[in-house]
Amino acid sequence: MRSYRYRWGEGLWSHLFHRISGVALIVYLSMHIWVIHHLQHGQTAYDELMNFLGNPLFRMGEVMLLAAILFHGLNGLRLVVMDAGLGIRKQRATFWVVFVVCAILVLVGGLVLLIGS
Amino acid sequence: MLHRYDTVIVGAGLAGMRAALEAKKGGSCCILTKVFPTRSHSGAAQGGIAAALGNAGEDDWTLHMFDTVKGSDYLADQDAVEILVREAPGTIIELEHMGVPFSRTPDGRIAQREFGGHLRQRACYAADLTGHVLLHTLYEQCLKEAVTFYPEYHVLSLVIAEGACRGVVALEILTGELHTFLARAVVFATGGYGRAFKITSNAHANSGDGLSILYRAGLPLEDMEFVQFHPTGFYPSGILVTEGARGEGAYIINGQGERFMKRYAPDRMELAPRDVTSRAIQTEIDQGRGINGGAYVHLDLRHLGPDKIMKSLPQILDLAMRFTGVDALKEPIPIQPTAHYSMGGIPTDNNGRVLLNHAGAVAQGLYACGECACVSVHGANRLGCNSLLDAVVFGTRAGRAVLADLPAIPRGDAPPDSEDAVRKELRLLLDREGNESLAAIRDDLQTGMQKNCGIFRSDSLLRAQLAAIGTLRGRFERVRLHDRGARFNTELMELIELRSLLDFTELIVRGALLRTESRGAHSRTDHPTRDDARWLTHSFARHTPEGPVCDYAPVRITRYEPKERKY
Amino acid sequence: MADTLGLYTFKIFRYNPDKDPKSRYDTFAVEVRQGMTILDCLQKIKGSLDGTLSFRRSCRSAICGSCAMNINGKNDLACHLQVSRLRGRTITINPLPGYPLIKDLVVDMGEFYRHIAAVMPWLVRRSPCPDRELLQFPADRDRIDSAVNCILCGSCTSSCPQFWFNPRYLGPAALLKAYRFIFDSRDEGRDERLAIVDDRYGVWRCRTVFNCDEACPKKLHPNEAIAGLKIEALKRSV
Amino acid sequence: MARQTGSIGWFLQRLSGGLIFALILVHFSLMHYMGPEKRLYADVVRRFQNPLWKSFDLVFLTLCLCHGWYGVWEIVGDYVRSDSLKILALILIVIAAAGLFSIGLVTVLTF
Ligand SMILES: Cc1cc2nc3c(=O)[nH]c(=O)nc-3n(C[C@H](O)[C@H](O)[C@H](O)COP(=O)(O)OP(=O)(O)OC[C@H]3O[C@@H](n4cnc5c(N)ncnc54)[C@H](O)[C@@H]3O)c2cc1C
Ligand code: HEM
Ligand code: SF4
Ligand code: F3S
Ligand code: FES
Repeated sequence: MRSYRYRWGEGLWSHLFHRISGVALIVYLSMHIWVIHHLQHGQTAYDELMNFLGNPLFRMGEVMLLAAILFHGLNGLRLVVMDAGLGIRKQRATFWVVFVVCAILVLVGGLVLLIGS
Repeated sequence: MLHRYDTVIVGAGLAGMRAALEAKKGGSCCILTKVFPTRSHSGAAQGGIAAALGNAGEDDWTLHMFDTVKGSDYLADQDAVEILVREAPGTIIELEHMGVPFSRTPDGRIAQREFGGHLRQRACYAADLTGHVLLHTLYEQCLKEAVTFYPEYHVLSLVIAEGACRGVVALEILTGELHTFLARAVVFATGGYGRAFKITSNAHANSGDGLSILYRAGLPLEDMEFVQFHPTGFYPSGILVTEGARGEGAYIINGQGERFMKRYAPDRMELAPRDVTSRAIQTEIDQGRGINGGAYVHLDLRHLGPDKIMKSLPQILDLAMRFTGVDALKEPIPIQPTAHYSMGGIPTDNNGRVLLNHAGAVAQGLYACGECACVSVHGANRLGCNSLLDAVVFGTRAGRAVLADLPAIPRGDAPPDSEDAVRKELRLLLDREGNESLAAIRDDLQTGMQKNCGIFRSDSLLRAQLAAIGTLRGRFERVRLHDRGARFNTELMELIELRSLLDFTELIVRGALLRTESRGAHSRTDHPTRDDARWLTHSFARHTPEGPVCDYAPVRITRYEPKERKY
Repeated sequence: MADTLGLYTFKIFRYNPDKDPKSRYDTFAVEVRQGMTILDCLQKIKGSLDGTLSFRRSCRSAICGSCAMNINGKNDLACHLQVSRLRGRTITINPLPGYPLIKDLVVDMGEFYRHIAAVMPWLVRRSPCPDRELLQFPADRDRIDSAVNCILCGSCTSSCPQFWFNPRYLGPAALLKAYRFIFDSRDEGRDERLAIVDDRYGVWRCRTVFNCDEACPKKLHPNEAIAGLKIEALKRSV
Repeated sequence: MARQTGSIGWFLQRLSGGLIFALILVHFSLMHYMGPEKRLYADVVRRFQNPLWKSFDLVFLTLCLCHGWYGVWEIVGDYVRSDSLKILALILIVIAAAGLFSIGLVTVLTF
């Protein structure tokens, strides 16, 4: 028997979010490839599908996709920079930078996606 | 369970592991230790290890020898001291080659700093973590040489057959099982016993087990009355501030803002030997010149500047903050003297062979080294940095003596009942019904020793303490344990450790009572001067049914005749 | 100095498989004085409330590494943590996460020690040593300073989720030890040692979670050492 | 099995991540912010006929699949301890990655 009680800190959250967003992205990418594949079925079929995917439910999905990409991407860059030996001791601070930047971009970008176009 | 080795070593501090590296060359070898090797108290040593390397100004072994002999208040055996200091430089170089990461001079050599009682810059160090890096390096060497460790095995007694030591019986802490380790050679390296005192720099594990085991087996213990108090322990915990701090230039200041050491040791000031400095501090405190009249004075580092402090004393900076709440860069640290080192212990010859009596007869197959042993290179007062050196030099020598002796020691068998007596004893301790608390007895013992057998002693105090120990022994017989299980029973460990404390504190007090003079760390207010005519002798306390008795043996003097000791 | 801080509640993980296969929490009320550490409180509980409470300790001065445990969710040394530094009146103490439990706060660190031993933690010399010390310049010594100061308390490895899921992972402490020798200017065993850490269960199992950095009570940075080792390992394979 | 160090995978994971970051910015803003017509058949097919866009999409597709599935493989390595399960996962990952790659390849190359 082992104990696993531990307080969650920035590092763990960053790791967990990165992982979940990574998996979400690969799942999305798989569906995406399959959807784009419908180009094969001709213009009407494809555009109908695209219209269908334009409904608000999928719009929400798009916002989440944006969030996943932004967090995974920015945090990924954060990891790459630290792997190169830079800013390791600031890892907690940089996590919050990524988090806040991400939140702002998702808010602004998400609103545009939902209201705009 | 029965195990067989050529050599069994008890204790995985510097001395034990260094001995193992030698003994391993001559056959199978294992180390038993009650704490994991790197948790041994050698790791707590901060300041340094002495050797006349001459990396920071002229130095040679004769100067080192003189400082040591004078520091010992002429009680050290000079032939042993000569071995210690002559082998010191080679020993340091060997340690360095093993990988010890010493601090360095700008040109890449081992850095050396000043230390109390040494008139040259002689202390090799690694910041203020010298013992730590030495201990880890020796552990790593033992891993490399595939020495077998039995960590968390608490050794309880010797196996004796036909009058010779054949091994030890140990308790596996994890399971509560007894193990017999048969060996042709047994080396004790169980460290010191600072836990006999309330205020100490020592670890909880430093309960002098080895001394008690041998004493109970009928062997004598040497010079037990000499206990060193280190001048600078944090107030109130007693945790150590290395002498290296003063080596780097720190001041000691009393409640009137005075660097009072000028009244006690005008030449050496803060860098006088420990006995002198501790007495000075205690006198200031006793005469009401502590800080705000309290039981402490100040150690001031501030004038050294932040760079030097952070570079050379990083651990002190951290510990000061954590244990006194003081930022040593900005404020002085509250300090008090703290029980630190046991000069006495298991008597050995210059090769670590245990002595059977004060006449110098040697026990076959039994060795001791490190702080638990008394060679005696420290006499009545050890100089800083000399005990790590002692542990390594005489650890090596004990290991080599084992190598030399092994061929002549037959492989014996254990008496079939080797574990029975121990098992019975443990059952008794575990099952005892009573109303006494182990912690309370220990606390009373430590408080009493601190008060009655501390820096200043007198006939009446010592007699009071002797009586108190008698009472505590009685109470010990009525201790009731909460934990009666086999698995990792630390309460049982503490009880056994308390038993050894009771054993040898009696010897300390009795030795101190008999020695009617003041010498080194032993300071009697009723006999304030040194008395060479009568007391230039080592004491050997041994067990008799009527209680301990002391025999005396002369000090071996080769180069330096005793003189008045002034700093 | 004898100022009291008042009554604190200690909520302590209890486990003794010889008596009960399940773990539980016991609470103890302790009168805390100014200056008392968590270890002092545990000793007080053991001495006067419940002698069966088991934990490791020795030096009580933050150098032996015996008393690492999980205090209010964070791994730390019981002996150097002042009660007054903690927020709240209830202090929860758990054993170090990730290691097999033995009893109460005592865990089996065998795995941890074996990982340390696995990285060849000793100076390797092939060329003969001179009669005097091997020279090492202060800058080279500084490079391994923090790695040298590791007390093997096990806090870091215990905090690493990668180790929780995979106890074969060498873990930050062992990797820090490898770093200590690989970057020691006197060492000549660099290649063999790099080969050991350049492994699926070596540096590459580290996913930069950085719990280790926060967990280290001696304020060392095993994660930085790991980052350094990854680059060295990469250089080695290209 | 050959001794697997992990250094190359680790490095490529970081390299591909960096590249994807650049590409995904272009791709996502184009598809989601430059007006709905960008996503319709006519526009998409027109872009596929441009060799520059064609290579962009091919590189993007390849990088994402490599990066993503390698990432999944690493996750498997973290949590799955049994060797047989690991091999099973590896086979599935390779099939999925290869399958998706061929579908994507066909799509991009058809026009
Ligand atoms: C805080 C402090 C700072 C110091 N600083 C310096 C310094 O700067 N310079 C210097 O020269 N000296 C210094 N000293 C003194 C020096 O550190 C010690 O004298 C020396 O390290 C003792 O080493 P050792 O190997 O004899 O014992 P230890 O390192 O104490 O090892 C004892 C070993 O015995 C084992 N053991 C004990 N009892 C049993 C048992 N019953 N069964 C099994 N195993 C047992 C323990 O587990 C341990 O492994 C300092 C001491 C202290 C307390
Ligand atoms: C936007 C730019 C991206 C960057 C900078 C990036 C960066 C990274 C990095 C550095 C890792 C390694 C993390 C680690 O070892 O701990 C990683 C893992 C991963 N990435 Fe990305 N990535 C990006 C885009 C993507 C995309 C588009 C996908 C999906 C197709 C994806 C899927 C994954 C997965 C599944 C993992 C494994 C998760 C893990 O190990 O925790 N990534 N990424
Ligand atoms: S790196 Fe820190 S946490 Fe890890 S074992 Fe060493 S001292 Fe403990
Ligand atoms: S917590 Fe673990 S994953 Fe790496 S950075 Fe530290 S070793
Ligand atoms: S008791 Fe030694 S580190 Fe806490």
